[in-house]
Amino acid sequence: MDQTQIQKKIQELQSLAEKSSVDIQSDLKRLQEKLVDGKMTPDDIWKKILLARNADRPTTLEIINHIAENFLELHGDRAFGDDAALVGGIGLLDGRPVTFLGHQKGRNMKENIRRNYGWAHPEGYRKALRLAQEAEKFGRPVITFIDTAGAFPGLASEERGIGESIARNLKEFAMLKTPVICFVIGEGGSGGALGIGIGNEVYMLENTFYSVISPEGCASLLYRDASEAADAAAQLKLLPTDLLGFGIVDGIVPEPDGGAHSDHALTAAHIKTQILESLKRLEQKTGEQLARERMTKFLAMGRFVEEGSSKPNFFQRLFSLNRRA
Amino acid sequence: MDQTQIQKKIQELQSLAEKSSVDIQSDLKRLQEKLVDGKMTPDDIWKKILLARNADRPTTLEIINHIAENFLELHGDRAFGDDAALVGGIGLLDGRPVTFLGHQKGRNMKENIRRNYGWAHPEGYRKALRLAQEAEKFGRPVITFIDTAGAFPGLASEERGIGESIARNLKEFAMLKTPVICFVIGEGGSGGALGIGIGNEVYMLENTFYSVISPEGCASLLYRDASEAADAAAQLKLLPTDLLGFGIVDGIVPEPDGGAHSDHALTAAHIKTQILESLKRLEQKTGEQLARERMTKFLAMGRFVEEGSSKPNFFQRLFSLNRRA
Amino acid sequence: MALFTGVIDRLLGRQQPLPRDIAFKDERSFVAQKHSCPSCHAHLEAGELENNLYVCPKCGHHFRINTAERVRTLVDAGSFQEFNQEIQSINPLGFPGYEAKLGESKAATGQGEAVVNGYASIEGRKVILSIMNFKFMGGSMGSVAGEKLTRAILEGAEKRHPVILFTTSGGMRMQEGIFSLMQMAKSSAAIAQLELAQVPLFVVLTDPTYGGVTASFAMLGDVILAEPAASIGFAGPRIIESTIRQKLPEGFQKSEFLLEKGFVDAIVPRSELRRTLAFLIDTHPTE
Amino acid sequence: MALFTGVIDRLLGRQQPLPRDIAFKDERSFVAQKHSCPSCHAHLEAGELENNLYVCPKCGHHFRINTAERVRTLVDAGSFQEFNQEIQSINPLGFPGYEAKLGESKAATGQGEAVVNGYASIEGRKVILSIMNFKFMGGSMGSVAGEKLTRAILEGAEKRHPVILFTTSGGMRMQEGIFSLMQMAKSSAAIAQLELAQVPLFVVLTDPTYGGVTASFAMLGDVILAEPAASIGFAGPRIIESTIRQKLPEGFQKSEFLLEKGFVDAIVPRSELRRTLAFLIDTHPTE
Ligand SMILES: [Zn+2]
Ligand SMILES: [Zn+2]
Repeated sequence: MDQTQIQKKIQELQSLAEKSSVDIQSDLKRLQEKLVDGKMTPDDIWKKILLARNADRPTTLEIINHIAENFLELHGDRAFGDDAALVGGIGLLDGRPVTFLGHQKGRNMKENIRRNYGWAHPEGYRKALRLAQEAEKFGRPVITFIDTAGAFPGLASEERGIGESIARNLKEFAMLKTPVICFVIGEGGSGGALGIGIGNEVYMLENTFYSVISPEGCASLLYRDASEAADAAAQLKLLPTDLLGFGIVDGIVPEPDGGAHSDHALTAAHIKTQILESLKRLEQKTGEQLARERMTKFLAMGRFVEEGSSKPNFFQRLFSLNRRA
Repeated sequence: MDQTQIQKKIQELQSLAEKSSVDIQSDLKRLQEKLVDGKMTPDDIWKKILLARNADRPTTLEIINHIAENFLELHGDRAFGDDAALVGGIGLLDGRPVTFLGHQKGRNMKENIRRNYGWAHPEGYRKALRLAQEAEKFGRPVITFIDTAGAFPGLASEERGIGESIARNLKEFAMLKTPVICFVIGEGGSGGALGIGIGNEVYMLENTFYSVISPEGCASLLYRDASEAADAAAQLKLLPTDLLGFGIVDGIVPEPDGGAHSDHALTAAHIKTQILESLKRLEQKTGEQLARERMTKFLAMGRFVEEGSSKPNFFQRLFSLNRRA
Repeated sequence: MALFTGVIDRLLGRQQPLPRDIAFKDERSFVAQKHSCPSCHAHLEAGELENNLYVCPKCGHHFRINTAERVRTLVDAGSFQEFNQEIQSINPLGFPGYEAKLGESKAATGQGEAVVNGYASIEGRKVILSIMNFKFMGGSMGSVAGEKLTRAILEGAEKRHPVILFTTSGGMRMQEGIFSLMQMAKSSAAIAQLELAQVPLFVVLTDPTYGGVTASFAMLGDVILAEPAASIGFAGPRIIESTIRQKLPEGFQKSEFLLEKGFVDAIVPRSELRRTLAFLIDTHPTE
Repeated sequence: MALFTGVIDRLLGRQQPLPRDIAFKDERSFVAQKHSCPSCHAHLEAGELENNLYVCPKCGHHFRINTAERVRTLVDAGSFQEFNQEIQSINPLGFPGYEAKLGESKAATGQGEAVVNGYASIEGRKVILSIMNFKFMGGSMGSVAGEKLTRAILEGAEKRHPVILFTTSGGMRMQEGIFSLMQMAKSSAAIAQLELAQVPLFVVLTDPTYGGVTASFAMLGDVILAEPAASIGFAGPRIIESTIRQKLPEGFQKSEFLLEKGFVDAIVPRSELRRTLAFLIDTHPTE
């Protein structure tokens, strides 16, 4: 990242803000965080990947139990089955009803078999959509916890349309007329993560990653050797600081010293703080606004050039954020 | 049926019509048809049941091929499978795009195995809903052809929620903002028929029946003997003339001499005439109107008394028809 | 005039009769009887069962209960106020023996029909209840059941009170023929209205729930709960076995089966039902 | 200024650059080559294939075709007018070797990227086309593919012309990391806009379509067609076999499999595609 370029852009934004009185404080904060983000070696990055996959990290249901006063898990897609790898339900958060959704890993082998290690099938994504639309109907915000290596790559998964189920969620979640806030709490694995990742605001816990392909998968393709995963991980730029810098996520939720697994309650408390802060902001908006902003946000993602200009369209997202109605 | 009572009601309606200038001609016509409907013996009724089940009757796809200038069958529920027992697609009818749906029986043993004899599974009802909602989105009327002994009573059917799939159709079809016209073209078997039977207008071909239970099923319960089906059929009042008299269906489509199987083309032509006549009427209305009228129509069905009155609420449906917005 | 007090009047915004303040007739299933638990075969006293919400204290088996027992174990004491009691069945097809069967069921249950509507409160929250009773002609659904369910649902839409339906049924009422079948469409159209009003519908499936009820309002709740080990399905097991010519799997059509297959949001023991419904009401605000 | 000509500008109602009237560069796959049909092993001349829409005249095998061939076999002669050609990839992660791979694909295909947008007419009906080319880095979807698909879809919403997408892809473009993943969300959000505008989207799945493309726009058509025997799936067969440790069934992930599983509306041979799309356009009016 060219720091001079970033500094220059910050100055531009500040003068813009003075002239037009638009609020760009969060954008400036984001840019400044990039400046203090030092260079990491592939080994440093790999340590983060291992932390993200640590089997003792708090799971979706554990986080919910920490932060919600009351929670009722709701099951089933009303068509085929109930997927234990993707759970959801209604909870109270400081007295306010919210709908929670999240990938669910097990704590031990037996649980993991039942939970399919957090690899969801189509019925999981369809349940998520059903519950999200139920939340929308009754004006409840939707909070999602992303923690999956990916959607399950299996025969049954293909037969029942894992692609269709994720695709439908991408479209339908974009249109929800209620706040949606997403947290990557462990592994953010590709389409399986994105299937519950279309939020007005998306956050990552400090020791997590979010990637189009697993480091191992990437290494197999790049080096024909999955053991080169650390190098691949470094190439993929999949850490929270990377994604914050790219404008893909909206913030990083700090973890306790040593990582989320060392103190579940404190990790959950940090998440709760962020939810409440985000809700304060999002609940001021109408359902229409929330849907339009969410769509606009994702419509603006991507980096490319258009012929006739020498600049990459690097600040397209920032630009869009400032123009949001 | 007490004919004196009906005659009296017709007079009441006529004086009402004179005073308020509401259009009740179709209601009067319906009442008068009841008066000319002579008494039938159980044997006469049973002949009609056999005609309705005649294996040579025109099927849904055959009728479509006769009446549509062009037809593209569309498959699948986008979740689990494609049900060959309940088909659908888009066709042109006198140049106008419509969506057709219908139960599909086979012409021979091999076809019937593939079509499951017209007993649909949940994915059939879900496909029907998907296609009906697609029709609504693009302003196409929905025409359904009912011809089933019932929804399939099997293990897979229960596992995938045959009850849920029919229930959802009852609710969602009620709300469609596009014209829906239904035809019973053979067997109108209980919930499996009703699952594509929520129309603004519902017609029965002359030699068909529509019933809450099969005559055989009713006979087993009543007489512990399915061979008493003819008597049961007589008790159930399931013929077109019965249902027209009850105000449950809106008209009877005549069949060629000998029955629909003796002349497919002529049968189809009669159906087409009715569709075009109905569309002329329904296409004048807004989507909102169509949905509200359809809901109101089904909300008014049923016969009971309320204490404090000596009369059954026999004319509730007629009343509602006259008050429709 | 009774002819004009139906659903249509409500749609047209006309006045409905006020609910009558009649105490619900209490015809308990378990008065002065000894029971053997059908699940664990424990010998149980009626009082013991009554004190435990008619759930076997040994194995948790949920006994079928009637409307009075449901009301007493669910709602705030004294809060239940029946409405639509005046709607009564006729014999629209002249079906032989129907009046006699209705009379038997009326005598056996003390109810006018298989469905009872009421206003009530659950832990202080106002609700509209519609409760089926299997002892009334097998909970079969005819015109009156359909009309009552429909009015309860539309009452909820109008008053913006959550609607709670307790299902138990053998299916549609054959004796009312096509009128009975159309009650599936009617109750579902009412739920469409409730949906448009964005007022919640909670369904509680109880043992047994079959046929047209399962293919209409029972599966249309915003949240669908089930009592443990209730039998719930469209076609009955005997019909299915005769169709597929093989034995059905263990636990087929039980609540737990439906949960696994994705059709039930949660299985809730009777002892948790009040608390669960209160929570659902709180999290589905109608204002 | 190019920075401000993206999706956002369109949403804000700003002027977009006019489409450039550039003839589509024709780089045929089948020029001066002899072919063996991979299905029936018949020996075929390139001319013979070209005259038969690149379908084996012996067994009906549909050869993979490139963008130029698709355009020529589909749209009214001379009606194709490319747009958004000026959008080009960068290397946002500084991924090693990415520029070289882009260069190779550009040279091999004569295209700037894996997706080409165009205005065209099909039997006289105006449409917006977006066509993927598997020969460009395996049809992988990065920021440019996402942007082009998105602009094609929004162009359809704005002009109220039906949008037709031809898919073929190995999945998302690894070299663009998270930006690539987000193209799934982006193209799906564009389809949400199209849906709100009630303008139809027709998807034609061609061989092969995998990964993120199958988990986004490919499955979101109002009508989804597939060419015969195309391979379509989310995860590739090798990954699945290594997961489930068993052989996959015959015909797995073929068009016919997807039709049976309910994900494809109709399988349409290439020779019927024009006629079928024309019919769909006529029956999905946008006025
Ligand atoms: Zn017991
Ligand atoms: Zn060949």
